[in-house]
Amino acid sequence: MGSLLNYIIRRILFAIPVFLAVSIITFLVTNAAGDPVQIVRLGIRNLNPAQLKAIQDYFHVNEPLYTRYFLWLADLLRGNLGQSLYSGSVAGKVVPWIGSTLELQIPAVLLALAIGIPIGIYSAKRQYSKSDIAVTTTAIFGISMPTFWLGINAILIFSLYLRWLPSFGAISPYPPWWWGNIYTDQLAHIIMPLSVLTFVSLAAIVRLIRSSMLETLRQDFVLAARASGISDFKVTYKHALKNAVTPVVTVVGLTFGTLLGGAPALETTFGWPGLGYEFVLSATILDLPVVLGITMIISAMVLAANIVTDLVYALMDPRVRL
Amino acid sequence: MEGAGIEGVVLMPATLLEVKDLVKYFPVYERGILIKKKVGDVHAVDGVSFDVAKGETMGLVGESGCGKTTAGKAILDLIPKDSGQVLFEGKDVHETFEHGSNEDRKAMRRGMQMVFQNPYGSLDPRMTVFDIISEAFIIHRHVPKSEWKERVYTLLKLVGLEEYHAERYPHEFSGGQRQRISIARALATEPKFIVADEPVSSLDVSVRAQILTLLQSLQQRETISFLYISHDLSSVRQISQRVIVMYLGKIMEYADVDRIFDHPLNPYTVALLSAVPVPDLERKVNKILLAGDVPSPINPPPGCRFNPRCPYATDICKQAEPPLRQLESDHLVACHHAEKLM
Amino acid sequence: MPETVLQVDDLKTYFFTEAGVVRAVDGVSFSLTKGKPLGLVGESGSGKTVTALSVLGVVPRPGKIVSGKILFEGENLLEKTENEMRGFRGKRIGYVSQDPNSSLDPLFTVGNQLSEVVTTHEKMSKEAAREKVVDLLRLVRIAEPETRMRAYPHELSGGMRQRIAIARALASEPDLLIADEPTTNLDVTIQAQVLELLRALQRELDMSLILITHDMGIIAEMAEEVVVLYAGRVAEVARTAEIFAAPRHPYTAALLQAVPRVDRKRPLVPIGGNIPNLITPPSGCRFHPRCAYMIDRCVSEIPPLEAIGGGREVSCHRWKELELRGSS
Amino acid sequence: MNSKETQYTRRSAGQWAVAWRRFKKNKAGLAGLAIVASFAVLAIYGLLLDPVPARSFGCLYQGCTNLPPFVDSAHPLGTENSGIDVWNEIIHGSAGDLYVGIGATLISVVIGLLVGAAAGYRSGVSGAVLLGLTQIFFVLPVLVIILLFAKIFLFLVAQGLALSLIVLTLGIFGWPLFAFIARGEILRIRELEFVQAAKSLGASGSRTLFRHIVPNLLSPIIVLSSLAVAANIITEVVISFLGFGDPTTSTWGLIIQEGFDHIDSSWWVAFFPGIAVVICVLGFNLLGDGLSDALNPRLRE
Repeated sequence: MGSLLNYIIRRILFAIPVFLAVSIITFLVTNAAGDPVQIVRLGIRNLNPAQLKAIQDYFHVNEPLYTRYFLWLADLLRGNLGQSLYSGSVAGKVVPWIGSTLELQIPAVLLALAIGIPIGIYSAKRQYSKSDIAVTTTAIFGISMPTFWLGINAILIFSLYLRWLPSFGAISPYPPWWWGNIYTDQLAHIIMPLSVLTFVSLAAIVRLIRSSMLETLRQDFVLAARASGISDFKVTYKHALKNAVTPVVTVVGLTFGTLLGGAPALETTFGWPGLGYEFVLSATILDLPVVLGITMIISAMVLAANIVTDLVYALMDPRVRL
Repeated sequence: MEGAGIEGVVLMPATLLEVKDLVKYFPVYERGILIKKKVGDVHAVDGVSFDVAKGETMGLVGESGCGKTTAGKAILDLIPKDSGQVLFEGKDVHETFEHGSNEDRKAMRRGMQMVFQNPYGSLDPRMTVFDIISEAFIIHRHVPKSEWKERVYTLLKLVGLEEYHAERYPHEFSGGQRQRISIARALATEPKFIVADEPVSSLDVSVRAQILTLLQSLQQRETISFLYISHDLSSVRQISQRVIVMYLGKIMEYADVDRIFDHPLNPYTVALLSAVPVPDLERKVNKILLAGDVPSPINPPPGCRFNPRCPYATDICKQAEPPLRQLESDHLVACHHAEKLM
Repeated sequence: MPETVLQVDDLKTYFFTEAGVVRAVDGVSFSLTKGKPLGLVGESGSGKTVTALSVLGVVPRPGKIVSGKILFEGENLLEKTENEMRGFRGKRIGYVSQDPNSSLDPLFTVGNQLSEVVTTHEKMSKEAAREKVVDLLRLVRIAEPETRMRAYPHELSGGMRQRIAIARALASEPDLLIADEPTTNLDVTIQAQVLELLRALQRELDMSLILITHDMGIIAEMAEEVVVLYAGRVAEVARTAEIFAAPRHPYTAALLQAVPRVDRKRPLVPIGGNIPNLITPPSGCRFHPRCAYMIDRCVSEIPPLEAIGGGREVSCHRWKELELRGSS
Repeated sequence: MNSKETQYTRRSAGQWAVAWRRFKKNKAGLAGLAIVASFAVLAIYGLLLDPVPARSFGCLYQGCTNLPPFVDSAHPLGTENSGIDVWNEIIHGSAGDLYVGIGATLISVVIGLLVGAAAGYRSGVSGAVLLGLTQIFFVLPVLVIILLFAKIFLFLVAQGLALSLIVLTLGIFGWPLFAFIARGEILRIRELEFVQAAKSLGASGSRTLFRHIVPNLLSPIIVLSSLAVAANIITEVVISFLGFGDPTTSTWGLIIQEGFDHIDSSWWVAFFPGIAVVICVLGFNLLGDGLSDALNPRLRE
């Protein structure tokens, strides 16, 4: 297992320059106008001189660009994400948002895998049958739909028309609670965004599993296993499945990245108090420190997800040279 | 065979290609934490010398990983060699491609061509047969444009295809036909020497003979020299005048075709020959079954490379590498115990 | 009277592709004597692999067995359900496929894959299965079986992988072993080892063997009887010695004359033309476009597979009048 | 030669013709092509022929604001609460979104091919650098960065150009995937024997690259482009929906955003443009799938 440790270390070492590059790009974007204070002033028009001075000091506008970057980076690495221009430290605000976002994203990915893998296999095993065509058609509609638009329709139907579910937020701000108590209230709130997110990732996963499975089922070892009398069920769910899922693992890792990237739209639609929604709110009022902080946190999460994915892949496929 | 008379040597045809101590290693790396570490070399071609006469077919046989394809490509300078020298008509091939004038380089390329193993990968799927064959005319301008069509048709006929095939695409042909196209492309430059790398190994049995007889007739009619690379000893016997047997990058034996097939002097050649099934019930030979697999060409065994599998191996075989010795006229063997087989 | 273990009767297996119906096996009949090695010779597209897969009932889609009979020890396999077939596959009929590089699952250890087959056919404890696997690996002459069990396929050489595939096929001592070009992707010296192993195992275990190959040399060494297939039909059936001495079908004869030999140089007589396309196969005798002895009747009329005495069968209108040369 | 005379043709179908023949058999792919073509027609009509300009508030004065769909044949899909006609916005939006989708993809393809070709043809260090770069772009929450970028730049740039700015941004952030695929394909094609054959014929490096490698590289790039157009359209819609887009140019995202604000009173304003997005994106996705089947025969037998 020494080589595994070696691999993990190498993977993490490789992540460092990537993270630095991401930080540089993010920093440059916010400084593209010259200095960030100009941007802030576009959002907040009536600053008094004292406030302006405070903001200028905060962004070290008198220092050259690279000094500003390193000062920001140094803070970042110490875990200090800066101060919101309105109130409180970014780090303090961000933690509950991370929780909310993950509360939605992780179950969505897991549910999509749990449902998507069997459907993908079923569809591949009955290629060109009616049920396969139904599945592939639904899936291609699924990937062609902007998540938030699906969300809007869900709100139209289930909140505005049927009035079964709440359309906004993660919890009702005050009683009456949905369906009786505070827990069922939260459940009522999460159902819609979670279903929408699951459906969209499900579509992508079903397509991946199906095509990967089709490829795998054509391989010689599947035929050889069947010819040695192993049951169809075992051939499918032991041999073919593992071979079909292994390449998909990488893609699922990347999907997680896109999902997080898609968080702003989805969370805004449902008013879900996660990183994405707060990003949109902060960006709209140009609260730059918060925006920067959220961007870096999302990047770090995606990076971590990628490392985990690579590790899972390496553990699943003995041919990967660690 | 022009030239032979001038030199006054009638029986010894002039040398066309000379390979001297050719070496090609491929480094093997292992990943460290940050940088790759070199852990060894694949000794693909490890000091190979031979020559090919004008109008001669030299067979190069060996099992997978013995370096035969690498040797063929290194001779044509399609991959860079590590050391050694290849002389084509007396001129250094690598030197010419590296430092020669544009004309010299082109002349050298024209003179030497290659026919590849895989009839499916060796033709550009997006070009018609006409474009594939006439590409040589575009590059070398040795045929005026007005004659291209005529020349392509002549070449197609020469390899046994029809004129109307010229406007088709490779995917419309069978494996054997593609191999014919491949040969026509090689012939388009009017080469003196062709490396044929396993040209029939991926073809159906009934089609193999077509391509083999085509190559044979080309060699005779057009006086082209071939380096015929193959793992199939039967086809090598059929087509070659002289034969080289390679094992893990080294020449094991090098002789006239009948001598090597009828009186092999290297235990490896003997085993190799006895392993080939013969479609004849009356011929029963004692099989020499070799133990074990062909070893990895990465860091091959010391001494004679064949010693771990050789039934004749003694201590000296594990210590000293046997030199390629001449035991009979035109019969070279690299074995400490070759005399025992005489 | 020697017992017949397998009898294939007018088997037709077609592939229903978008481009059309591929008549891969189109009326193949032969039978196999118990405990004997039979060679099934043919080039690509001759239908030899599809015949084998039909016997095992694992023809991949879009292929389908259209008609015919496959009698294994008297039972018609084509009337069996999928569940019943599993009692034959791997248990009574073993199968070794062509490419040792892809016939083992790359993600599981060799031991895992072998014990999976062992436990499929016989209920036994993990320990017993492990021992059985070790025995099987010994049977196919693999040194240090305990270590090899833990290896993944990619860590082994081609020859070793093919031995493991053979071990898997032998897991429950089948009555019949079908080996489909078991040495095509191996080096000559390794091929000799694997063939020797197959020959020894066939005798040791008193198995019937179907060896599929395109190499007449392998037939000469391994088989007692030969079935020559061409374009989905049987061209000729005979004992090996007879077929080499005096072939009756022009295709068999042509094949013997077109293959170079390692023991001596001789003039090659190529067979003209190409392997036919099986969506629109040639009319009449399928070999007629390439046959040197073709007459009008060959174009219009399908030659029946006639028994011509001495257990020989041939499918040629002109077998009586032709004098064909054998391997000499 | 299977029955030569019957197969005699002067010039047989080329690779692209063969691909087209295969594509024609694929109903889903054809449907995709038809959808894409319809939107192109719609876009051209909107740009050149439509008498009603984009974002026209004309109805405001005629008192037909907030009109539900299917009641007035002049406004088949209804109007928004400031009198903007939904169907008219869909027409003008198709020009905007096709511009974003196709324009951004073209930029990505050009940059991606150049970088990918450079890295693929030289491999070694530049290849490693490229791999690192693509890794960065896989990790960057691109959409988030684009939002940020769009937000900040919209303040700085004249608003008429804002849509082009989004095109540029999407294009610039979209190239790494193309570079990655192009590099991989070049590395693969470079090892194919016909490339070596060209070398042994004496073909120059540039001849090999442009005559042999690039034509063989095109099919995966074409497939990927079609899918990228779909993805870019979705991204544009998301950007506009979140209020980071260009408020002066008609796009589907913009009208959906306006509709979302009044979702409880006039659902049709967000709904119908959304349908247009789904159909258009579906068209490009189907087209991409169809092309991939037609250009890669291995997958289909």
